[in-house]
Amino acid sequence: MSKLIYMDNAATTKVLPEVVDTMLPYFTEKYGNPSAIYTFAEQVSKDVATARETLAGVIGAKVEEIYFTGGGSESDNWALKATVEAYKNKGNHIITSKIEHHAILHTCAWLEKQGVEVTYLDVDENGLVKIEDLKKAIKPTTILISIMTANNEIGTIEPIKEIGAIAKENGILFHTDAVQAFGHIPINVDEMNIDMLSASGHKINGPKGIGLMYIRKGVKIKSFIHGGAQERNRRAGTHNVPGIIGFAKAAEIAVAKMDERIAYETKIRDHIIKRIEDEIPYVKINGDRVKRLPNNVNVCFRFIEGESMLILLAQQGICGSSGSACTSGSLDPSHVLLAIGLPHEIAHGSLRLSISDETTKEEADFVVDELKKIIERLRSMSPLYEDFVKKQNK
Amino acid sequence: MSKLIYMDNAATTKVLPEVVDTMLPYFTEKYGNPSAIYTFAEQVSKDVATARETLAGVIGAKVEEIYFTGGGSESDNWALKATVEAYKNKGNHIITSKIEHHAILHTCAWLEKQGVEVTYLDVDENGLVKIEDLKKAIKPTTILISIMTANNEIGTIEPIKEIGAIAKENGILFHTDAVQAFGHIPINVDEMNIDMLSASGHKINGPKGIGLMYIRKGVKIKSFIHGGAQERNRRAGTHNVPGIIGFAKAAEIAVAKMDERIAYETKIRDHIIKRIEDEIPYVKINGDRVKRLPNNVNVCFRFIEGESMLILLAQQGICGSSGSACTSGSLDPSHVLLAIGLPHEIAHGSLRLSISDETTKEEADFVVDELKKIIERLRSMSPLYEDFVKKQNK
Amino acid sequence: MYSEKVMDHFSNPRNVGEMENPSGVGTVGNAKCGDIMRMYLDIDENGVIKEAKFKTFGCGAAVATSSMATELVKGKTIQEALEVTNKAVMEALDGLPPVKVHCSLLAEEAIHAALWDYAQKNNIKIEGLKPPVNDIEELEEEEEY
Amino acid sequence: MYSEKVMDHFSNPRNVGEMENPSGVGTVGNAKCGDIMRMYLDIDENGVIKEAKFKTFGCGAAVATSSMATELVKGKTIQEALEVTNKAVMEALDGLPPVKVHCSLLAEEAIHAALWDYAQKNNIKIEGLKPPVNDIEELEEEEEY
Ligand SMILES: Cc1ncc(COP(=O)(O)O)c(C=O)c1O
Ligand SMILES: Cc1ncc(COP(=O)(O)O)c(C=O)c1O
Repeated sequence: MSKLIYMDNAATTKVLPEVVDTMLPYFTEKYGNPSAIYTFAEQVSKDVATARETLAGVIGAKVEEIYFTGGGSESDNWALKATVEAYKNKGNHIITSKIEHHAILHTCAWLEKQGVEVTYLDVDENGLVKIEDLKKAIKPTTILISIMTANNEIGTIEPIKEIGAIAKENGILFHTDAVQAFGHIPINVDEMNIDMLSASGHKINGPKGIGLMYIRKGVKIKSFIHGGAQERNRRAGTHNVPGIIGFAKAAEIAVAKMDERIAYETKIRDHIIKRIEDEIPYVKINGDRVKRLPNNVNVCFRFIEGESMLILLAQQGICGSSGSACTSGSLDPSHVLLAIGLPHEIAHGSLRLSISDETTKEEADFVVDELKKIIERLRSMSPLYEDFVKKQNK
Repeated sequence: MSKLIYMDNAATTKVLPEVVDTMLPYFTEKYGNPSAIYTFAEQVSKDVATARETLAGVIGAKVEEIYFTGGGSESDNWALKATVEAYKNKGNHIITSKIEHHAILHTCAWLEKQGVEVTYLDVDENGLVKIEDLKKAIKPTTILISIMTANNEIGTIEPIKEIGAIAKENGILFHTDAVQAFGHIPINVDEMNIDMLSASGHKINGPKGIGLMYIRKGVKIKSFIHGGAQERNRRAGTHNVPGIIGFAKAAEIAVAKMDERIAYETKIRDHIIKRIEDEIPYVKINGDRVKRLPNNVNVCFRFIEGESMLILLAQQGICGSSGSACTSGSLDPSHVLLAIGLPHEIAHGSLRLSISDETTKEEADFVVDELKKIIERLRSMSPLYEDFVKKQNK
Repeated sequence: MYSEKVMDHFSNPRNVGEMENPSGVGTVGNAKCGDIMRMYLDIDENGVIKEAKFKTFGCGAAVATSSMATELVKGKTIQEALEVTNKAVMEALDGLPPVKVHCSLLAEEAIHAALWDYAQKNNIKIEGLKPPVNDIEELEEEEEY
Repeated sequence: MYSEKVMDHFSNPRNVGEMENPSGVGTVGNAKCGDIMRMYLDIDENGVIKEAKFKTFGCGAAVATSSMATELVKGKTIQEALEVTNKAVMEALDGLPPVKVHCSLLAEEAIHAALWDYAQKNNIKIEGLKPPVNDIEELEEEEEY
């Protein structure tokens, strides 16, 4: 393996050296518990407050509307479970989509077992929630709409402003899983009428194990993790101070260079997509071409299976991911690819390349070059391709 | 403020420099998601496996019985809520004690609202659960006993081996909140018949925001945080790799020097206790004198209130904590001090000094010297002391 | 957590002490809740507060508000002293954390209680002054620790 | 995740390819589940497998087990080949991750399917061989992407 070409930034990202530097003092020097009253901890408490301010700023929220959690999954679980608990007198119906992250979908499945009614909206072939479907799904008992800001597999950016407006019109809370979008694309909770929002540190070159939930003032919310009085009694547990500080630093950097990064990543992304489409036959680009995360490439190569492709890519130092069942140990391929209408056998051959602003054009080209060889090689050993070619030649 | 004398290690601890060093590569180099299949992440996955092994070893558990969480509070919430869910066909009665951490008590309060029956056992004046009371509390519907290994305020070590034996005899699951004990005193889940155990990284000179739950093989357990397939489908969320690695390193060090540290801390602890008792009148040492965490001093000074004492200590660079209501913003002082039978006014004057193996005898002496002056000063301005002295002189 | 003013009045409290023969003394608060304030006032024949002393069992805010309250009432007439509200005390201290606001109420009550005592002793009625809610409980005779 | 042996057989799969006139050919698996294995056998008049070829659509384990299975049956008699179980294939590969065990079953099935085809063509009965469950579905004629 030569150089490492990391194109799995939607899974997790490298922590920026400046972020690590900012975190370091909080391990060995400023290690005090911010809840303590002695001077030694007071500075830590102030630094946590500043971090909260920075993070609130990313989405136009107020400081006191930001709650720290242990990650995106916890935020998602909290948002759904606590809303159901807090609003049970109003109703017990939730609307979400078929392409949400498992942190939402599996929580919904659990809630269904507790008697909650969940509507899973279909999406169109690009992965977009259909506004008309959403409107039709609303009932008098609907308490929450939870639609992700951007999809983690195919990169499609949902019309959350429209969804927020509909939620508001109908007096329904709107939660959005912004784990893939926070710090990557502009979000404003007021303009978009977002009542709750989940984000995670490690998707924006910040640390793992820290996340946040935005909860609009006035939204009734129960605790999910009960215990100490941290986070204004809403989320117990000693503050993960280095995590919080690192998350805020990463967000600060992400916001400062957002425009520049979007422009750059979009260019590289589209270059990869164009070359794949031009140079490799029998492929399908997944996700919306325009309403798309700047760092996301998702493509299905027919007649081959994703895991084999990933291993061969890895042998060239290239890190990508696949919605293939074989990478997850289940039998069905990605629920997202099935939801946009792909047949199983095609969904199995998917590849997600999620780039960063450190991805160079040379790397992009190298990846496509290797990919061409790999696809050819795998097709040459694929019985599906054999059959396909025979059929063509008939 | 001269030197910092940190005696609040029960709240949180300094991360050891060796621990930070071990974590560092996982931020910027080995940042891959351990669930990924490429070689780059495979090493990370192996390192996480090794860390799990180390942590399992601390309590004599099997590797596959350790589940990573975001901290002690999450583990406690998970243990209680998921057991109730998994065993609802068996019963809905839980037994715990009045001196548990809020992560247990507030979770129990929440469960009570969901219809779960909870028995809160009294403790004796030293904070020990009474085995006879426990036996009497058991019903056919009892599904779980949750008693902490050691109390975070008064340091009392509970008879968990006896409790485990009783739980086993009666076919009831036994969970113990070992957040204060893990890595500090010997624990063996088999010898002590522990079925579930909570621990947290930042109490043993490891990082904040990482915890674990031990779940004995065969125990039915539901997820608490639903989502991805991490932790064998039981705890979703991208692994906090640096946290895991740091937690394991801290545990490794803690275990290696456990005997030595217990001996040293016990000596310093008892020196502080003796000097306070010998040199300051109207004091009460809280917690068991023998069955006691080696790092815990807890004492009530009559006629004074804890927060004032903490601030004056802080002005001398000394970090301690108090069970006084005023430090928490509530009106009642520590539930633990009330549970061991202290009247409110005395409980308000409590001080916890939790030392470490870096605490020197000189520091201990300095703290007691300062404390003497502070207590005298606060008493001289206390109307309660004024009344008391007048009464004495009558 | 606390403003500099609060820290100053906590670290160097003004007017701590007792008084031999106070014109009025009042004790408010409750040991159970962790706050007791006792205020002594020396009031001259013109109804001017010449001296004020306090003793306080309580948190940093309780001590600081007691200290500030004694400073504020000194030199004031009884009527002026009645206007030393908890708000005035807080403002003079550059504010208090939200959870500590109740401490400033205690300071106001302590002034009122001491004035009430003065009124009782001298058998006069002070306009606008209500009897204090004396919720301090007798120190129980506990066993010695 | 995979043993070195698995990685070797995946990266340098033995016997990949088609056969012009195979004595028997069998295709097992299901594109929906992401695994299809096709095995070609060349069997001589003594019932000895002279040559084996495969094509596989599937994960690393699927490819490696196909490769190993072809290696294992080569040179074996039909009866011996029937004893090349999934366990034998796995062992020869130094094991597979638990979630991948089903791939080794596929390899066993592929051998059986090819032998079944051979038996059918030659109208013979092979002791202990059951007809393959042919669950591969016709590739639907989807629109071109
Ligand atoms: C006994 C006990 N249980 C649980 C906790 C909660 O742990 P954490 O703060 O890591 O969530 C603590 C410490 O705060 C504790 O001392
Ligand atoms: C859209 C989305 N939601 C939720 C999550 C879960 O976040 P975390 O892994 O930080 O718990 C992820 C990433 O894994 C994600 O991409």
